Amino acid sequence: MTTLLEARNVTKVFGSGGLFKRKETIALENVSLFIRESPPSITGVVGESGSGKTTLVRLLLGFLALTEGEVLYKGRDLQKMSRDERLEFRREVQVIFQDPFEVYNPFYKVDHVLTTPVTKFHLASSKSEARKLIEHALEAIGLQPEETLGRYPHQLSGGQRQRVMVARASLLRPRIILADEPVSMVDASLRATILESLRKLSQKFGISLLYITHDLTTAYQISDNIIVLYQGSVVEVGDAELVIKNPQHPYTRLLVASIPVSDPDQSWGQDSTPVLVSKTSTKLNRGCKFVDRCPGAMPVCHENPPPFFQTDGYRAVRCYLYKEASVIADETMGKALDQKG
Amino acid sequence: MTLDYLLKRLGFFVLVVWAAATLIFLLPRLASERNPILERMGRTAAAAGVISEGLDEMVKEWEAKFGLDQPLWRQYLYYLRDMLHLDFGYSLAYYPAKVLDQVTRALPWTIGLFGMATLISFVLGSFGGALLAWPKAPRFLQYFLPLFLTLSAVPYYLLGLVLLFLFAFTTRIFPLSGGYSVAVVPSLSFPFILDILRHSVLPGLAMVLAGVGFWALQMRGMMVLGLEEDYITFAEAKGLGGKRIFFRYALRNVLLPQVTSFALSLGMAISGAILVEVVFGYPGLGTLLLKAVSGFDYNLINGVVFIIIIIIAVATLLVDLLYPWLDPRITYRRGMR
Amino acid sequence: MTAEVLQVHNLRVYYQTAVGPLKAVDGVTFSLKSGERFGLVGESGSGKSTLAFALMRLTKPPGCIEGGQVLLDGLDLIKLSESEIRKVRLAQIALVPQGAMNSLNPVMRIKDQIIDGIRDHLNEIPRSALEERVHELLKRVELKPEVANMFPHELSGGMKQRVCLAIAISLSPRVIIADEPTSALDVVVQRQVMLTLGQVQESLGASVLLVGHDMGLMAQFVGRIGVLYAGKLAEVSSVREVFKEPLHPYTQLLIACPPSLKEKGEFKGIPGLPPLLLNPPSGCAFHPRCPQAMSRCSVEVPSLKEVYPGRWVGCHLYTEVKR
Amino acid sequence: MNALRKRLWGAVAYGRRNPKLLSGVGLILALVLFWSIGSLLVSPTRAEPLAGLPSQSPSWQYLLGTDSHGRDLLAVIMVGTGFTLRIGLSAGAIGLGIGMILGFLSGYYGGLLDTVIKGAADVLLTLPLLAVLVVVVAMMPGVISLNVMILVVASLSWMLPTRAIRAQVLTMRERAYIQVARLSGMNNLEVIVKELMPNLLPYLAACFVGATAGAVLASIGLEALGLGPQHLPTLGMTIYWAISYAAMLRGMWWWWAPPAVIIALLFVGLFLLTAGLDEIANPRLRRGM
Repeated sequence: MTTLLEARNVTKVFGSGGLFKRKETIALENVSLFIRESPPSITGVVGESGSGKTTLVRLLLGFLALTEGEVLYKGRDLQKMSRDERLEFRREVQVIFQDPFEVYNPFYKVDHVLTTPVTKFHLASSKSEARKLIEHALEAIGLQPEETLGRYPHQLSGGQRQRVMVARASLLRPRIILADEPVSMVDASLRATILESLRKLSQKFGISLLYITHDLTTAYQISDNIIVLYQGSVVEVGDAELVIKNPQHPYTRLLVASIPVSDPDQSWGQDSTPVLVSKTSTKLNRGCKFVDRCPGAMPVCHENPPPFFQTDGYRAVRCYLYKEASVIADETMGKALDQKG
Repeated sequence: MTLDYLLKRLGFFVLVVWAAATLIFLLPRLASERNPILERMGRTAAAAGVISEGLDEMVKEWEAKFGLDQPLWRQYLYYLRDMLHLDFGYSLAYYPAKVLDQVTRALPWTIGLFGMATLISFVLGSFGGALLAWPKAPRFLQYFLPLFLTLSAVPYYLLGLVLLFLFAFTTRIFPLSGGYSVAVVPSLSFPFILDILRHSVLPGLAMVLAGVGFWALQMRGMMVLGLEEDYITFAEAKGLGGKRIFFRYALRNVLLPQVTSFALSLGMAISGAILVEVVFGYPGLGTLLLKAVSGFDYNLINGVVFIIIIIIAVATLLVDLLYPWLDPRITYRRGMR
Repeated sequence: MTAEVLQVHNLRVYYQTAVGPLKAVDGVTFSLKSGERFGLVGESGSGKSTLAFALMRLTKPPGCIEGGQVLLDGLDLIKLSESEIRKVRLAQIALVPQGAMNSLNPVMRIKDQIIDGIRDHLNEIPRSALEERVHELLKRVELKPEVANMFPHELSGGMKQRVCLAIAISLSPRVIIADEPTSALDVVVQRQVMLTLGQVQESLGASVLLVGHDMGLMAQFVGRIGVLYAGKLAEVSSVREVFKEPLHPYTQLLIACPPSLKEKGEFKGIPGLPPLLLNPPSGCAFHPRCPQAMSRCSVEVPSLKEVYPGRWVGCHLYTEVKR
Repeated sequence: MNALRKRLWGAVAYGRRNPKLLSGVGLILALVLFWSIGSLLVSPTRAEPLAGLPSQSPSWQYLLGTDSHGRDLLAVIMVGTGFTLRIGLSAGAIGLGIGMILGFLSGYYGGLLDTVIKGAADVLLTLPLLAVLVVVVAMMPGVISLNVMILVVASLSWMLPTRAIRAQVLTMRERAYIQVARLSGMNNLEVIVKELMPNLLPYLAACFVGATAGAVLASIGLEALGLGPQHLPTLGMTIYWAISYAAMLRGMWWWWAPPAVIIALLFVGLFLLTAGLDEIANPRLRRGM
């Protein structure tokens, strides 16, 4: 069992502020994850805004320095890679970003995002070969090269733009694609097409996916495993079926219950969680981060942050409701799940 | 957190004054290996004739303190200490007058004229500029726009020349130069104040005309963007009256960046004011500076420039202190990512 | 049969562009019953927000209301003068905006923003009465009274949207237009805000027009639904019937689209691309993407007709019900 | 050839939509022509003292009259326009160059470097630059030459470009397309040159014009205080002489008015250029015009 990408107890604190007190925001705290080399897997990372999703992506790409912990690619620390290793890493780990417009430099035609990696990573020996490669990648994703190439990004629709990015990722034959909310800014009717092409890409070329989203439904549809983030911490992790069909952490339960179901006969139910007074909870949290909103909070929840309890074979939950189960260490969280495969 | 902001601004104030003093000290010395001030002072003293005795003594005193035998850092420390005490020494051209006395005599004129003109042009310009961007404002305002555009581009003192020619030389409505008439005895009487006002109309107008255009343009640009904000649309959906939306929603928010750029532009504005004073022979710091320059009076130049810098730094500080009162977010903004 | 509060007849809103008019809303007709929740769903560019804004006469240049009627209790809003429509806004027809994040004035306290609207519609109310009203309104949207003295930047997104809701109901309007009120919020907060909106609406007896793109949200919130495609209504019907048996091919595909939590399956999308409104397809705007398109569809624009009682469809597959 | 013509027509068509840019370019070009044609037709020696009779009002012999020293004022403003343009453009170019380097370093790399550069620019920006320059120039040993003037003015004209470029780079740096570029294997230099620069072109042009205007303003201001190149007939020095020889009181409007008009035209031209470039860089501003 070889690891491809691994995060160990990753913590990121953003500091800012004044002369007297530094204001610190904990974006991520003790997050671990694990993507094995084969077979390819799809891992869903679910969290609401402010849960640290985007920070996680940027850390995994080495765009941000860690505060604590380490990110390893093929066993090598991201921060200590040699030039060649870094170039390899750059090619093998690709991203699909959320905003399908922002990813295009408005100065260039769409071709720019496709030709640059081809030249930089020497994927083709001639111009015509490069062109053929690009056309092939576009066609594989269901785009017509003659309708796509030679245009400026604003001349394409959001769905087309995002698919070009999928084509770009496939061009590089990466080992991992980090998909950071790839469909949240695309119309519902086009979402399906993009997600389907991502899934096909994963199967066809053996590419592992890290699907980062706020949308539990699509995460459930596409993922093998799901990681639920709340305010920078993993609260529940496990097999997608288990986490969605039988959520254990109160936050995951709330999340699942909040999704409006496309069925007028199935009620949304009544609300039981309190509305907070202000956006910043003033007191320093010592215990569980969810305690303020948790309907089942116990005294112990205010005292100490809960560890991970392994409740099923393929699932762990950070909640004292399951204190009967065995505790597992944070950094083994990813591996604990992996035993399934 | 507001205290934090306050201290930061105060720190910036000190930094600005220190940087200015250091630049003034360092730049001329970088240009030449010798001590140019001392050299020129000596030359002036030699040429001064009648009053050379006092000057000679001064040069010696200078030499003792700033002489070339002293290391640069010590010269610098002496210099900083003197600046801190506003001790600029004696005027070379008007010996035995002290520089500080000369400067304090000119100071009220500049502060009065520059302060009033800047305030008037900022208020008028900002309001006018906001109206220019407001769709429901009277149409005729739009005709002023090209005029403002042109005026804002032209330096103050050129406008001053034209005004002087039209209203003082050709039509003789206003006096040609000076801060008050020679025939009038300075006193705190109504005729004297009227005389002062009459003398400051043209230089003031020169600054206001050019300034109004500048501020109007800035404000108009920001207002155009500001009117696209969601809270303007929501205010309209609330069925609010046009006046309330204009003042409380649109203008109020756009004022924030406008005040920021006001603080940034003060330095530019006073540079213009100095030259306007020169054109009108107005008895403020600008005219004093011209005199100092033409008389090679280095102590006086030093003193005037340093005081001008302090005026601007203080004014900027005051505007900065106004800001938290205008913007409730100021104390939180830094905490955001 | 309950009375119809809001009747929209053949409303058209065009944007003037350099290459001709862009027909964002092109002949839309529907009505809102008293106390009803009506959903207007469409993809981006379908004209749903343009329509919502036109109902309150908030259309801004280069947009322009080209024609049609918006009758609020029989009063045609399109014909009102600028000052008359201003009085109607908030008092009769109120907006819950989309971008709650930026819809509040950042330099004004919450209470002043609530009071502003009340004061500009009613004459001379003592300050104490206004403050009391503010507290009452905040309570209704489940916010603590402390919020009154706060500034928008001190509130979370959900709280801001509740404040917008409080402003919208401050004069007990007949109609509340909620323009994608939760699109910027997380699902948990979305549910809470929508539940509050529902409660408030019921206690006021107002009608709600919910504009959005999320079929799930529509299923949970509204009673009737109008499906907008390329500036025209494709289908209007009760939400139950639409989900049980969608008539228009576009609606059929739209309902099949969203994946559910029940079972994993293939992702289904709608083939093709949304039409460009500047250069819409001839005939039915949906025909290039329609799996059931006939030759007639590319020539003739289908009109919205009642094919079953209470069910209106704009599609050549159906014929008008004879009564 | 065809492509060139197409491009030319494109530029003309754009000029119609952006009349400010067009008239700005026109004004500046007119001044350049005035200088270059003028120096062909009129000998620069006529701009020197005692080239003609002193204090003559405009006539056929002296189209714009002469000053108290017998300089032919038409020749003076022709030569002077050239000097002023040279000072402005050179100092503007130097200022922009420094600003670009510092702005990119500061915005792209951030950290301590950013703090220092931004701090320095902010502090210097609030200073009344003319006053600082007065001290520097007044204490310079020897006669001031044109090149010294350029260097002195340029040394304090980099702050605005630095700030503007830094701000732009900062907003762009976070854009997703920069991350895509890095994921496509580009290094920092390539990202700056290939991804950032093209989008900054209108800003850089606006910065250059702004720095030029600032440099002209500062140089003419110094000259008007008598701190310019004393032996050269620059526009500012002419105004200085006019003021110190009381041209206004003596009714010699032809002494101060022509240089004032040229300076005004120059500033209006530069201003229109900036406004026109702003519209390219920030199209949202065009509305409401």
